Amino acid sequence: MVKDLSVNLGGLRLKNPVIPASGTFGFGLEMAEYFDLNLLGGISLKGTTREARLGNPTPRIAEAHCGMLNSVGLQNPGIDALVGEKVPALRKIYDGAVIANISGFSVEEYAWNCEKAYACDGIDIVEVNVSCPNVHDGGMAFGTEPSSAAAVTKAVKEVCRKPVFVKLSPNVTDIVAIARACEDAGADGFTVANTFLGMRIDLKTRRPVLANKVGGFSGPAIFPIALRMVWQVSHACSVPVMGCGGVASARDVIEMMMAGASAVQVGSENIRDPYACRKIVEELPETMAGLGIDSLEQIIGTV
Amino acid sequence: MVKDLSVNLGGLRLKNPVIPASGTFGFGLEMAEYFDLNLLGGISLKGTTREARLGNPTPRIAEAHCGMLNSVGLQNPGIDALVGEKVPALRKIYDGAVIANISGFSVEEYAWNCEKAYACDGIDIVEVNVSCPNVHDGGMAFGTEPSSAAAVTKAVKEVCRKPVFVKLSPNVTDIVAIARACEDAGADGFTVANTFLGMRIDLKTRRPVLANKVGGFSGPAIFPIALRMVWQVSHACSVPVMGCGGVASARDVIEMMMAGASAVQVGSENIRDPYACRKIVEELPETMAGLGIDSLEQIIGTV
Amino acid sequence: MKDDFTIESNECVAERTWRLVLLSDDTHYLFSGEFVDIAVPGFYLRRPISVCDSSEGRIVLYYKVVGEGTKALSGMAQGSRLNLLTGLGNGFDASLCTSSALLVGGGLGSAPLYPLARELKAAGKNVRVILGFNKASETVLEEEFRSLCDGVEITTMDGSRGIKGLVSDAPSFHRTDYDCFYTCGPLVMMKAVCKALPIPGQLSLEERMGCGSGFCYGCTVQTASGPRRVCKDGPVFNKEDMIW
Amino acid sequence: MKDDFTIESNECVAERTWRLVLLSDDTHYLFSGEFVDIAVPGFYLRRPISVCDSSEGRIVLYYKVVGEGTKALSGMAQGSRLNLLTGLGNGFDASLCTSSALLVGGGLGSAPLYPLARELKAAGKNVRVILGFNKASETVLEEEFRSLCDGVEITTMDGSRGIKGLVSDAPSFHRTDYDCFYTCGPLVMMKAVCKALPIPGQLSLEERMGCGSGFCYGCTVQTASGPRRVCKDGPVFNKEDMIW
Ligand SMILES: Cc1cc2nc3c(=O)[nH]c(=O)nc-3n(C[C@H](O)[C@H](O)[C@H](O)COP(=O)(O)OP(=O)(O)OC[C@H]3O[C@@H](n4cnc5c(N)ncnc54)[C@H](O)[C@@H]3O)c2cc1C
Ligand SMILES: Cc1cc2nc3c(=O)[nH]c(=O)nc-3n(C[C@H](O)[C@H](O)[C@H](O)COP(=O)(O)OP(=O)(O)OC[C@H]3O[C@@H](n4cnc5c(N)ncnc54)[C@H](O)[C@@H]3O)c2cc1C
Ligand SMILES: Cc1cc2nc3c(=O)[nH]c(=O)nc-3n(C[C@H](O)[C@H](O)[C@H](O)COP(=O)(O)O)c2cc1C
Ligand SMILES: Cc1cc2nc3c(=O)[nH]c(=O)nc-3n(C[C@H](O)[C@H](O)[C@H](O)COP(=O)(O)O)c2cc1C
Ligand code: FES
Ligand code: FES
Repeated sequence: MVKDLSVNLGGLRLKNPVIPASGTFGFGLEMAEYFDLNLLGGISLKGTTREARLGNPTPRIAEAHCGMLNSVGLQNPGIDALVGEKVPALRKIYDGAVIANISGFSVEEYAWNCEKAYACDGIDIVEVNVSCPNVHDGGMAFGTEPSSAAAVTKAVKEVCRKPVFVKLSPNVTDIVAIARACEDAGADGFTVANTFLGMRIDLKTRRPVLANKVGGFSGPAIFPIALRMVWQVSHACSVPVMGCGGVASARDVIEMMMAGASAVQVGSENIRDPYACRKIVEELPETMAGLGIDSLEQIIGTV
Repeated sequence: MVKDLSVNLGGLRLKNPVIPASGTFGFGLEMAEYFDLNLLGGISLKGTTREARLGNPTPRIAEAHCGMLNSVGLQNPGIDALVGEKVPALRKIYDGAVIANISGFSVEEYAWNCEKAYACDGIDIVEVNVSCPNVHDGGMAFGTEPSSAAAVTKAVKEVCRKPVFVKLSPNVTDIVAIARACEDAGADGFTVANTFLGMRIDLKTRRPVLANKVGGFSGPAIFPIALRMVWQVSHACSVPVMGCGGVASARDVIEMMMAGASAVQVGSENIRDPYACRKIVEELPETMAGLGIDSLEQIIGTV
Repeated sequence: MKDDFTIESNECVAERTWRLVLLSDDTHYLFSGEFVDIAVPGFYLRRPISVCDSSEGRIVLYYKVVGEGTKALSGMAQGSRLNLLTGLGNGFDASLCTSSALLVGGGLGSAPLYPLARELKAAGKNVRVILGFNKASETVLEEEFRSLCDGVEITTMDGSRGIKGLVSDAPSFHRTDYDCFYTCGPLVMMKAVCKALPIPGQLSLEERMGCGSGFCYGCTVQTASGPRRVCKDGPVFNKEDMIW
Repeated sequence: MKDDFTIESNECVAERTWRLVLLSDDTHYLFSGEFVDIAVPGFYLRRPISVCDSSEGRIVLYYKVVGEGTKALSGMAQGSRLNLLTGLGNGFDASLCTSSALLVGGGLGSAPLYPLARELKAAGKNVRVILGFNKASETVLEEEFRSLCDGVEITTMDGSRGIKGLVSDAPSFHRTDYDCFYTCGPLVMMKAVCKALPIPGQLSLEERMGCGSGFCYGCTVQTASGPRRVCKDGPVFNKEDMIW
């Protein structure tokens, strides 16, 4: 039997739920040499701020068991380059959902960037990153309090009529309280979740591996925590959730969807293997068959 | 050169910093058949409540990449059996530091149990678990707010003159705020940290693997997050910290100590390998030699 | 006891069923109903598998490929190394039987009954065996039991081999000359067996395990005599211990 | 390109230094200064290693055991499989040289200079090489370079082989007939070389990497012409690009 991989995400129909996560797939363009991007349900682009940013000093990458740390620190060419160059170029080769990932250092900056993203034809969904652990004076701070996360959401919703997904931080006591505040402020959905704040030390130099000392921890290691959060948020809120955190296989995609995810983002696994998303999309039908699943949409939130 | 493995923990001299973590080494007695317990710096005993508890329904164990989930739910014979039977029996075969791990469902219960532990000769340190994610009506709730964690600490300190280490929850936005509140309330040290709240789903049955749905996630997967928290808490507070989370090798012990831990607890790794702590203690001298370390005490908090 | 073993052979002997023979330099004394805990490379927890046969330095296991860990195990080649904890659990108590026993296995639950049958026969007991499978292609150990016991009946759910139906549909299930029974297999089957037979009996439980060695309290089952660890107090329990 | 390779040989050729020969069914065109990214089983991130030699379906790598990943790699036996990303990075530009080049390698930084030397010699250029090591026991590739180049000098920090001292203590470092230089090795060495030599030159950088393929922006280095990815825009950069 032909398997139905398509899902509805905030009113958009995606051909499948597999979406490379922001920051782990560049602006899509870098990946076109690896495979035909059109097999992806969507692409979340690299996090973008108003001004171009050089990012943090190196080393920016550290390794861990079943995961990695990064302190890239939102290196990006700025919102004007995103809407003026990157998205139009990607649109020439890609017809799926394009998700702009927006950061900021003030509520005004978030709104400014999202307004630009709203005005850009090629962008389907705006993902508001209130959870980047790698920028000292902004980013995660907004995502760790219901009030500030809601303030960002509200400001963004006032200027952006495209679906707004708030990307939540997992480094919180009560992710549901933050999600509820954002939903009340108009969020159309959530990405659950961003990276965990982590650290590694180089035993030889006796210094942190990362120049920035701490960084965002991601990869299969965080999967059970991300899954629990997807389950909590999707059951507490009525807007759709994109599951994100440690997904590395078709089975992981299905587990995230059973927990409540309408679509699933794949992050670090791309970094281990640029072909990871293609592999996952290709494995899905057989994995579904083995589990007696005909349509992915039917399993969303069944647990 | 002979390596000095000994450390000072809250006024006690331990022969080495390696301590099996609570709940992963029974009451010590179960492990005596595996190796001579006297090679351990200390032993943290299974978490104990006032009344005996049967624990949660099974399945209580789930697997993950580089880690495991448990929802044992504090199955234990109660505080009277701990001080009356378990500790005296352990003392017959063990001369290192004995750490009683105490839980409760009210501030009064914590105080009650700790008073009993204080009165028990064989116990050296009381570890107050305000962070168990597996009991619905207590446990972790106390550890997720500075005020309630401090209230437990204060009540315990009033009745217990032995060193009191508060075992913190990692499932919080700001672990430093909670640690500071406990330090102000008199905590003599911290164990950083307990398990992360996580979840797994059985794809075949389409139900959570754990009967309790969610459980505590532990193992090497959480090491970088635990390490970051050890680093934060030990630098923010002036009392000693026992590092705990994902430690599985002598190298991990050293990394935790460089981050600020005065001693290091080994949890899940015992479950994979009952001989894990012995292996780690035995590996330490050679690992120190390779890194040019003569005394473990000298590396504490050097990063 | 913890030890490294070398894979002597690892082959598919029935549908989704593998027979694994392991060798070690040390002798591991293993009793019927005991299990080993296998560290499958790449997986965090060990996999508990019952011992089906053992002699000095050599053990034989049967396992079903049900998930990722057993799938990976089935792909391991001869000569590969595996780390095992051995000698885990309390096995069946052969002394329960005075003269005649019924052994009821469901699927690979048949495996731990095989060394028990040997023990009982060595003690001069009369041993009848019923092995239930889903279908003919999943049948294992039939010959081994036949060469040893006083009667072996096979049942399959689809009738593709032996008697069609449940183990309780086998004629010898209804004989009255047993003084005790031993059973291992799916819980529903063991429950039915325990309820149907009015004689003393033992059954072997399965539970998701952490340590497999009695100190993590992950595998606790509530019994008539209080909480018990399947790995250490079991896996074999008396029928009377069960709260169904 | 991603491909599975088989280990043809993996042997210790100098102190803590291994030579790894890999085979694949597919042809990988590899240029001097390019690198591969090796998935070492059990480790999350790949290990970037420069290509020292390659021909159809066969590549030769030299690596130093410095940490856990390379230690595990050094324990892998002939016949084992390794997954590699190949063809990564922009190699050295041989066309920079009009007639005579100096190649300065430090430690295993010598490895990527070897295919460059071949390219330059094939193009009829005069090639002199200085290889610096800590001590005699770490020396590698000396014979390979000697059989190819117009002059090879070895320096060691402790004088246990060749000239005692830094690469800049080698006599040929002070010749003035080169029109360009190429260098790979420790950053301090490359900095000294770039500062000392007034001619155009290229150097190869190292940085902790995520993807190794240009899309994670983990390896960014700030250059005179803005932020550049070591893995994709490098690892070879022009001397003028560096902000020391
Ligand atoms: C005492 C005992 C003896 C056993 N003897 C045998 C035997 O002889 N032959 C055989 O084929 N199987 C036996 N089993 C069941 C066997 O342990 C599981 O089939 C196996 O662990 C599944 O692993 P997996 O990685 O393929 O499954 P996965 O579902 O991928 O495993 C995930 C986790 O769940 C655990 N798990 C899954 N199913 C079971 C189960 N039924 N029982 C306990 N843990 C489970 C795994 O060990 C692992 O920790 C026995 C179980 C126990 C408790
Ligand atoms: C473009 C490039 C080419 C290289 N070519 C060679 C070569 O030909 N031969 C050789 O011996 N080494 C080479 N290196 C260095 C080599 O990648 C590291 O020595 C190796 O990754 C160390 O791995 P480990 O697991 O032993 O160390 P660990 O310290 O255990 O590794 C932990 C993490 O840090 C990374 N890391 C550690 N040291 C380095 C380093 N110096 N550069 C980049 N990442 C590092 C590892 O890849 C891993 O992700 C090259 C590096 C780069 C960037
Ligand atoms: C190198 C790197 C860069 C990232 N950059 C961003 C970013 O710009 N914006 C963002 O919202 N998340 C960013 N993330 C987080 C990922 O999108 C994702 O939420 C996280 O890695 C967890 O998923 P994973 O475990 O599948 O990697 C980044 C992650 C990595 C590893
Ligand atoms: C099976 C199991 C039972 C546990 N029981 C307790 C407990 O009773 N009290 C407690 O404070 N922590 C308990 N813990 C948490 C551990 O002590 C430790 O904090 C945690 O597992 C993280 O360390 P690890 O990654 O080394 O396992 C338990 C952990 C496991 C795996
Ligand atoms: S599995 Fe640990 S006590 Fe049974
Ligand atoms: S390592 Fe990812 S961009 Fe260079």
